[in-house]
Amino acid sequence: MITSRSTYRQGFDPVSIKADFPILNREINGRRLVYLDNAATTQKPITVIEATRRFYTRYNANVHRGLHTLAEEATAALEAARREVAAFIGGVKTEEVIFTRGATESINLVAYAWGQHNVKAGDRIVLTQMEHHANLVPWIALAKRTGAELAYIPIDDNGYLVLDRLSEIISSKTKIVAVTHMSNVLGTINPIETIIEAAHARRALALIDAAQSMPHMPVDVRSLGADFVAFSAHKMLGPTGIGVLYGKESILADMEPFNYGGEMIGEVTYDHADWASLPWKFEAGTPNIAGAAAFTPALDYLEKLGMDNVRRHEHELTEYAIERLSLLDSIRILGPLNADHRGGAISFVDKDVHPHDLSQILDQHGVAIRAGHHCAQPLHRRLGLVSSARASFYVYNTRGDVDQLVYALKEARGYFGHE
Amino acid sequence: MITSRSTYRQGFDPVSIKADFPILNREINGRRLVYLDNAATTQKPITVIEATRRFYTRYNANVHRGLHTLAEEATAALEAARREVAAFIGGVKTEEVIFTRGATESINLVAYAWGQHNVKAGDRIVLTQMEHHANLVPWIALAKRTGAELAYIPIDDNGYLVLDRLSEIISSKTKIVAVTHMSNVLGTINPIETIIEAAHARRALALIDAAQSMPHMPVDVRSLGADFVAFSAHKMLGPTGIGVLYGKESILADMEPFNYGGEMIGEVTYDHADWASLPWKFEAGTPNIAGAAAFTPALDYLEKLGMDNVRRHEHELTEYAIERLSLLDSIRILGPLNADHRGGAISFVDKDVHPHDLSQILDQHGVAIRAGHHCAQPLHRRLGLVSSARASFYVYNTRGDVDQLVYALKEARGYFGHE
Amino acid sequence: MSDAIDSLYRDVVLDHYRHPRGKKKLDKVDFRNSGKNPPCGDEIEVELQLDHDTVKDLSVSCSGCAISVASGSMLYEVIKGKSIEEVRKIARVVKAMLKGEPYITDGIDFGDLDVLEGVKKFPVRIKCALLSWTTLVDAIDRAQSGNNSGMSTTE
Amino acid sequence: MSDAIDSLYRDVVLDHYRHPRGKKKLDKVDFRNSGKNPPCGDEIEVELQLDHDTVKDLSVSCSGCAISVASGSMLYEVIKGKSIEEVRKIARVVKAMLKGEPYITDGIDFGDLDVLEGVKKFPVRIKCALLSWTTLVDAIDRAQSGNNSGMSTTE
Ligand SMILES: Cc1ncc(COP(=O)(O)O)c(C=O)c1O
Ligand SMILES: Cc1ncc(COP(=O)(O)O)c(C=O)c1O
Repeated sequence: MITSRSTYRQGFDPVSIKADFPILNREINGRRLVYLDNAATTQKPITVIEATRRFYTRYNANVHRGLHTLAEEATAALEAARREVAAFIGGVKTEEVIFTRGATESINLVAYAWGQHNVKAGDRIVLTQMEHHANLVPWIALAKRTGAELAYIPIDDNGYLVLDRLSEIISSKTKIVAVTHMSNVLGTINPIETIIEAAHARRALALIDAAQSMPHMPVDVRSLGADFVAFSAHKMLGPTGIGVLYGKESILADMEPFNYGGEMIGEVTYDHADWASLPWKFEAGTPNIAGAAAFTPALDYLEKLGMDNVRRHEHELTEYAIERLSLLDSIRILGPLNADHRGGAISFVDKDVHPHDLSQILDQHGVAIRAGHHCAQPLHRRLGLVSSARASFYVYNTRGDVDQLVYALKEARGYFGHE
Repeated sequence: MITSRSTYRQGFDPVSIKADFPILNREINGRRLVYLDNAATTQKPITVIEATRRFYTRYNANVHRGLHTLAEEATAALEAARREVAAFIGGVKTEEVIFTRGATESINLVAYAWGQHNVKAGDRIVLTQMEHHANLVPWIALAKRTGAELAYIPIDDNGYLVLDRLSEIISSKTKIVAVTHMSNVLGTINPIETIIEAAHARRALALIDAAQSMPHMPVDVRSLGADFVAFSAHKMLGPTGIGVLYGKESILADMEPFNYGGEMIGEVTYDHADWASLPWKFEAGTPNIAGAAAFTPALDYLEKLGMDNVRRHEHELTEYAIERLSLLDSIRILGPLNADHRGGAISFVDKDVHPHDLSQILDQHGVAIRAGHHCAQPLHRRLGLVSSARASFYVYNTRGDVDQLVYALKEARGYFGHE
Repeated sequence: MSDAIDSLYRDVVLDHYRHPRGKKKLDKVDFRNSGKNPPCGDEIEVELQLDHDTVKDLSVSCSGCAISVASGSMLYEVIKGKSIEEVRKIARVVKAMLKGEPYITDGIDFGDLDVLEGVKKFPVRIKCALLSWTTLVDAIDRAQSGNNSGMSTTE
Repeated sequence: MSDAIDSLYRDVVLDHYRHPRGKKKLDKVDFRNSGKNPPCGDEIEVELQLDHDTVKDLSVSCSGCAISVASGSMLYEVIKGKSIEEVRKIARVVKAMLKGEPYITDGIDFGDLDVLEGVKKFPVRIKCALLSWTTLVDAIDRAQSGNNSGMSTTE
C-alpha cells in the first residue's frame, strides 16, 4: 500500500530520465511526442540502443561451443543476460530462466510442452475474465486438443477479481491456474499470492502472466512461489523479439522440449535424440543474441532507478491522471479508481467519440495512446464494450504528459462537435 | 555451372565491401579479424546496424491497429520487410511470408501446425543423411508423437546425395520430404528440383531448409515449387531473432495455427477463437519489429550486390580455398571438391590436431572458424567422425583471408609439434 | 490540425457520422448481411429490398468509428435506386479510391463519396471505410446466388 | 602466441597429450565407467582396480582434444595408488581450480595437475578438462553403491 505521494527517492526525476530516451525528442505533427502507449511497448534508453550497436560492431557471433573470441564473447553476453534476469526477478537459478520471443511464446511453451502431457479430458484449466489473448487463446486451444474444460475467475464491475468462489472454481480437477498479475486493460493488480496458494492447495500449477507487472513493480518470483512466470523485454525498456519464461527447475526438468533443433540436444542419431540440460533444453536454434545483449542494460536501468521507485512514480502519476480524467464528464474509466490497486494502464471510453477517432485526433496533438480491444475481446464484451482508449505510463512520463492528454481529449471532443 | 574465375561483375569488390562492416576492423589477439564462421552467423553492414538504431530512436512502437504515428510507422516497417522478403525469394505473395525467430522455429512450426494434423502412424517422413539438427530433431519428435517412420536419402563418401533409390525411399506412404538445399557441413548443393518433383509425384509435400542457400545463391522459391522454405536473417547480413517460413498459400490457409495469442486471432470469446487471415494467423504476440526493420537493409545490400555475384564470388573463393587446403597433406576436406557443386562452407579435419585445438590456435592468429559437430551429429558419425573444423565464407571474405587461414593452420600444427 | 486529418474528417464525413442516413426499418427485406471488423469491433447490418436488378430501398446500420459510420451512411445515399451493375461499379471505384489506385467514374453519380479519398493517407482506417462496401457486395453476391444472409469481414 | 594460450597448452599438457599415460589393459577390472561430452564428442573410458579403499590400478583411455586427453592422462598418474578419500579430495580441488574458485591442497601430491589452472581462462574448455574427473568420481560413487558400470557427462 502506498500512502503518500512524495515519499519516493528524490533521485527519481522523470525529466532527466526523459533525456536518456532519444525518441522522446521527436516531434509528431509539430508537437512534442507524449508517448502513452507503454502497455503495448516501451521506449528504449540510449544504453539499450548502444548495446545493440556495440554487439554488432564488436562481438557479433553465434553462441555455444564457439572457440573463437567473438563466439566466446557473444556466449558470455547471452549468459550474463540470463544471470541478470535471474537476479532481477528475485534470485532464481539460471537454469530456470528460458529465453523466448516474448510473453506470448513463453505461455505457448507451457501450453504445449507441459500442457499436452499433463492435461487430459475432464481436467480443468482456470483463467480469469481479464486475461490478455496471450494467456487465453493458448489455453482455449489446449482445451480443444485435450478435452479439458476452462473455468474463469469472474470480475466485478469495478474491475476486481471476485474471489468468493475461488476454491470452487479451482476444483480438484484443476491442473493449472493461469492468471495475469496486472491487467493490461483495467490496470488491476491481482492478489496472485492468494490465487497461487489456492492453486497449490489443489495440487494445480500456477502460471503468472507478468507481462504488465514485471516492468512496473517489484516482483519476487521466488517468494511468490509461482510455477511459471512469463514476460517480455520490450515492455520493460528492452529490445523486441526476446522474452522470458521462468519455470521451477523441478517442473522444467520433467517437461518435454517445445521447439527442437540445434543447441537443445544432448546426443542425436538418425532416429533418436536426447536433450541438453536446463535451460538450453528449451532454446532450440540460434537465439536472439543481440536481443539478450541489449536486455541487460534495460534491466540495469530499472535496477538503478529501483523498482520500488518505478512503482511509486507510476502510482503518483496514475492517481493524478485518474483525478484529472474524472473531471471530464464524458469519460468513463475502466477498472479500479484507487491507484493502490492498479498499475498505470488506464483504459477509458468517451460517451460520444469512438476510441479510434479519439486516438487519431490525439495523435494530432503528439499524444500516442492505443485504441481497440487491447487483445482482450472477451473482457471488453464482459464490460459491454467492443473497444476502449488506453493511456499507459512509464518511468519517463510526467504530470505534464497527463495534462497534454487531458487537453487533447478536450480538443478531440470539440473537433467532433461535442462540448 | 560456373566455369571461369573472373567472369563476375567488376563492381563486386570484397575489399570495399569489408569497409561496410565495422566489426571487421577489430583486432583479435593483435591480428586483424579474419571472420570465417559465416555458416554459423554473418556479420552486419553498417546499414543494418543503423536501421536498428533508427528504429529505436525514431519510431519504436508496437504494430497493428495502432492509430498513432509511431505505431503506423512501425507497422509499415514490418510489412515493408515482408514485401522485401517476398520479392527477394522470387516474387511470392506477402500472405506466404511468415516471420519466425529463425529457420529452426520455421521448421518446428511446420512439424507442429502441419505435421500434427497430417502425419499419422505408418506414414513416412523423408529426410537426408546430411540434415542439420534443426531439420532432423523436429521430425524425430513428430515421428515419435505420431508413430510415423523416418527414411533417409543416403549420401556417398564424397558428400553427394545418392538418388538411385529415390522413388523407393519416397514411398507412397510419404507425407513430407524435408531436405537441406545446401549442407552446412559438406557444403553440398542438393538437386532439390529433382527431390521436390519426386515428392510431388507421391503427393507428398516438400520442405526446403534454405538456411545455408538463401544467403549465398539465387533461390527462386516460386519456380522451385517448394511447399515450405525456411531460413534465418542472421545468416544473411540481418539481425538475430528473426527468420522466415515461406509456405504455399493454399497449404497455409488449411493449417491450424502454431502459437496462439494476440494479433493472430479474428474473434475471441471465453471458449472459442478463430483466426486472422494470412500471414498473421501464424504470428502470435509482438513480433521482432526492430529485427524486421533491420532485415530490410540486409536484403537491400544483397540485392545491390546481386545474388549471382555473391554466388560467383564465393565460388571463386571456395575453389581457391580447396586448392590451397589440398596442398596440406594432413588435411582432409569433407564434401565435394568441385566448387560447382558446393557452397563456401568447407569442413575439414587434420589428422593430428583435434578441431577444438585447431580453432583455439587459429583464434590466436585472428582467424575465427567453428569446431564441433556443427549441429549435425548423425552426419559426422556417418563420416566416421565426431567433429570437424569449418571455415565458411561470405561477401566480405578475400583470398587474403584464405591465405591467413592456411598460414594459421600450419602454425597450429607446428604448435602441437607436427610438421 | 494538419491538412491530412482534415481531409480524413471532412465536414461532410462528420455530418454523416453525426446524422447517419439509412438507419431505418424496411417494410420488406429481401436480403440481409452483416459485417464485422473483429480487430476494431466495428459492426454493420445491411438490408436490401430489390426490384428486379435495382436496389429499390435499403437500410444500413453501423456501429463503429466516425469513418465506418460515415461510409455506411454515404453508401445508403448513393446506392438507393441504383442498378446492381452500377452498385458493383461504384463499389469497385470506392475500393480503388481508398487504396490509392487509379479509377474512372464513368459518369456515375457518386454523391459525397469523393470525400472518402482523404482516408487513403491513413492506412489503418481504410478497413473502416471499406466495411460497409464489402458487406453490401457480399450481400449482392449472395442475393444473386440465392443465399439470403451471411457475415462478412474486411480481414 | 599470447601468454594465455601458452598457459592453456603448457609443455606438460602437450606432453601428456602426445604421450597419454594410462591407456592400458588391466588384468582385472572391478569398476568401469565411460564419459561423454555430447556437444564436443569427447569420450573417455575409466577402469578401476580397487584394493579395499585404495585405487590399486586404473586405466584411462580418452579420445578428444588436447585438453581432455591431457587431463585424463594426468588423472591416471595422480590417482594411481591413492585412497578413495584422497581421490575425492583431489577431484574437488581440480574442479575448484578449473572454475577459478579457492581451494587448499592440504599436503596432497598433485603431480602435474597445477598446469590445468591455465584452462580457467578459457570457459569453453573447462568441460574438456573436467570430463575425466567427473567420470572417475561417478565410477567411485557407483562402486561404493554397488553399481558397477555407467555413463557420465559434464553437460
Ligand atoms: C498482460 C499481457 N500478457 C501478454 C502480453 C503479450 O506480450 P507479447 O506480445 O510481448 O508476447 C501482453 C502484451 O501485449 C500483455 O499486456
Ligand atoms: C542448414 C541449416 N539449417 C538450419 C539452421 C538453423 O538456423 P537457426 O539457428 O538460425 O534457427 C542452420 C544454422 O545453424 C543451418 O545451417
